[in-house]
Amino acid sequence: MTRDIHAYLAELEDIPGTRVFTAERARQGYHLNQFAMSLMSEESRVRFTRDERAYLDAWPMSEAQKQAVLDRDYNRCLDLGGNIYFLSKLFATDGISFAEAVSTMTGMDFDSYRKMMAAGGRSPDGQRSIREGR
Amino acid sequence: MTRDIHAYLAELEDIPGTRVFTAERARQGYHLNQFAMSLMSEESRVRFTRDERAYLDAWPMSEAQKQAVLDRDYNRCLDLGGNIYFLSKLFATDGISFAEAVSTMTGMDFDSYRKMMAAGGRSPDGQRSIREGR
Amino acid sequence: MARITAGIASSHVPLLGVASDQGKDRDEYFGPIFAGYDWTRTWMEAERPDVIILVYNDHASAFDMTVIPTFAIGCGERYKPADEGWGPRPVPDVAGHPDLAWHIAQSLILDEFDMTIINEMAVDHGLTVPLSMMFGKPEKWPCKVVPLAVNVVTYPPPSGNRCWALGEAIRKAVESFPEDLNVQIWGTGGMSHQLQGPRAGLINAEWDNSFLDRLAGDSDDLRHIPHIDYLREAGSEGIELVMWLIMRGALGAAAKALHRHYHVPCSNTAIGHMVLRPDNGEGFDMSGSDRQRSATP
Amino acid sequence: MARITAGIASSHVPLLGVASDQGKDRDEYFGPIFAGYDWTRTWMEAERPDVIILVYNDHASAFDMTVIPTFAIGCGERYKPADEGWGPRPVPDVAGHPDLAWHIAQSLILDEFDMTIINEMAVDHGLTVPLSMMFGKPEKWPCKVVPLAVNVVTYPPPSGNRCWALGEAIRKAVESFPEDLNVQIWGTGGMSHQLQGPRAGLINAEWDNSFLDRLAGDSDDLRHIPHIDYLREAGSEGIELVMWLIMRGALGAAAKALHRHYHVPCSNTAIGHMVLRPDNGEGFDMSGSDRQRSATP
Ligand SMILES: [Fe+3]
Ligand SMILES: [Fe+3]
Repeated sequence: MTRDIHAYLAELEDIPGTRVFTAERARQGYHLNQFAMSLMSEESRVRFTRDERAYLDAWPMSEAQKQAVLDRDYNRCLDLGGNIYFLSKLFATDGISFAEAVSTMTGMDFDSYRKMMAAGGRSPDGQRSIREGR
Repeated sequence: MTRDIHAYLAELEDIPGTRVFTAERARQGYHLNQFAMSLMSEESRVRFTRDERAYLDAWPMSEAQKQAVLDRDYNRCLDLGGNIYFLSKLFATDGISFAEAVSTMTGMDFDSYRKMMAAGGRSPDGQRSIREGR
Repeated sequence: MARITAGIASSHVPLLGVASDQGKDRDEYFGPIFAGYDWTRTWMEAERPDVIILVYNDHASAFDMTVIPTFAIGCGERYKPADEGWGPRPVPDVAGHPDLAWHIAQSLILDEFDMTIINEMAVDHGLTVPLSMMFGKPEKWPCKVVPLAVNVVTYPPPSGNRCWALGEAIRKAVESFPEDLNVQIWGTGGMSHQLQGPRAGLINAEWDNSFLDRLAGDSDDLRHIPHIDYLREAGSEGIELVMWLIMRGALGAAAKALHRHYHVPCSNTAIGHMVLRPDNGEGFDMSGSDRQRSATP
Repeated sequence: MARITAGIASSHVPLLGVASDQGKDRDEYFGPIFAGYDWTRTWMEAERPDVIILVYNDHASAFDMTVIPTFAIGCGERYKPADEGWGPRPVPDVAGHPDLAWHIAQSLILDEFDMTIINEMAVDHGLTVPLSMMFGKPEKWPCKVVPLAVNVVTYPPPSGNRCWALGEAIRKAVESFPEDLNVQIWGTGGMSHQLQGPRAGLINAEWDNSFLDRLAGDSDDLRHIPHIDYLREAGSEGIELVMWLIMRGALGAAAKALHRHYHVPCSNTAIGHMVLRPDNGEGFDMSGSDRQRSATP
């Protein structure tokens, strides 16, 4: 395992279609993630569901982050520093499953995604490294 | 440094007039210490000062612990699992200094304690080890 | 003297908790998954561990962004199931074993592991799903649990080598606990899965099975797999597998597989499960556990 | 490249904060204590560090019994002074350096230190008193701070050896930070004192001075002092001195003392203070720092 943090972090950006939750993303997404985590009580979920915009405005998030939440655009949430385990509180609030929420990030509809999973999932071939194209 | 936790912990009990804050004490004093720490806001200090007994009764502490707090018997608090840094919130609430609170545990009055400190403090001679009497 | 008598590896997919709680565990979708745990449930009846050291990761439930411990050991009396967004799971509270947990925590710190001691926290699916898989739906869990939460969410997680070494130190700590306890250690999470981005749904059955192959036996080469390999080969959330290495490290130089199960898919994830016995000349015979337990009702 | 240009050791007695805040710092009692820091304040004007890695312990202020991290590194933007029972100290908020802090945190975890990352916490006298001693009463603190909180309250604290090794790893991490930063590391707490029980008031000037002697030079034998020796010789709260070893470890194989101060008593405590320069052939000349700083207002 490499002990040079720069090389270590650079490698993490070399994986196709993947945003690893590094310090950089953790810092950018800090309040987005803290907002999502606030949905861990029924009382918060009710307040959020009643008026999403007002609930979001109580958090020091960027407008882009708020809009990504309102749109349930999970890829955009990830781009803006969201982490999937934090965001899972949001899709649990919506009452949708982990698999369905995840499928929205793949460009597939849920049914096709489910079929892909039932057939053994996405192959790692060609998905390992951007640089090495393998 | 010894790596055997039993020998390590046994040695800690060999110091005259000293209660090291081990797991055993931390567990016994858990709520006593959490109570003391609750005095870190002015609002709590006012409530505590207004009715100490009522404030203490809201905590799952033993009666002995509550009495030791009411008596400001700090040696007894230590015996019951208190830790001095937690308890410092209590004597800060009382408006007395660290040195004065500490002096109450030594059997000296504050003035004599201060004089001892000004003269170079308590000598470690004879205070190092119960077992070895040095 | 306490001793580690077995190690269990298991995925901890939240959907398995839902299936168990809603009684779907024998339907067409979940049946094949749960069936792979039947052997273990029966075996567990004979083993009757007193305590499980349950290695898992918190999924943004007990720990938010304000505090992120690399290794957190639960020394409390009791842990409640977390509300992960759909209400807490309707499973029993988890009883801790503060005596053993504090003993391990203190020993690990003396051994230069920089532990975070936790006395109060909620436990999420990472901890409660494995309990459901191994014990079903009892009124109360049949043993105590020492939670060991590992950060695998914010990068970097601990290295595989560090995890293995932690396991080795846990073994030593357990063996210096004076009370006669039957202790199991479980490593949870994995196997291959990715829950995020266009690459989500990645599964690598070949890599997973090679990992299972290498988990038994007397080699410790798994500890040297770099993080990037987990991510490339087993998906971004496949990194959870480093937690299995804590379990494996705690079994000593050699371990033999008693049971093995692999199934794709469960939700987004490849399910892997393995039961291991330390194989260092101990010659564990757990048939005595039953007698001992039944003597004290 | 960032570099560690100096190490500072200092007691952090809360009463010194009170004396500073109430303007008693030159009275008969406190005058001789503060006078020993005059040299350092003047020297600091020339040094002008950009960031202090400030090793201290939380005294049941940010951390209560629910979470007890062995090593916690502050990666946040800003820290407020804690209310320790008499209201927060009237000193400026402490500005963090998240870029450097996260870099160090990530590097340390790769180096197999099991750090706890903290993004929000209050900082108590352990951190703010040394700032007052070194900088007086500015409108705002003249540099950024990376807080590094070490558990020395609940036993066992980290070993002296582990602390020294952490310092070595911090040095490596700082040197791999690309930005050109003048970084100091401070180790705080101590020297001999005991705040509890009939033995309270213990002071051991001979032992303290021997510790100061051995802090400079090229020996690392201080790292091997067992905890029990601190307790027996320097009082139960003398254990805080292990934090000085993190500072010392970060200076490299050799260090030379630029300034030294020792005074008994302050409240219950022996005050010790030392300014050290790494002495490994770096040949630091800080006269350039002034120029560089004045160019960018
Ligand atoms: Fe997981
Ligand atoms: Fe201190």
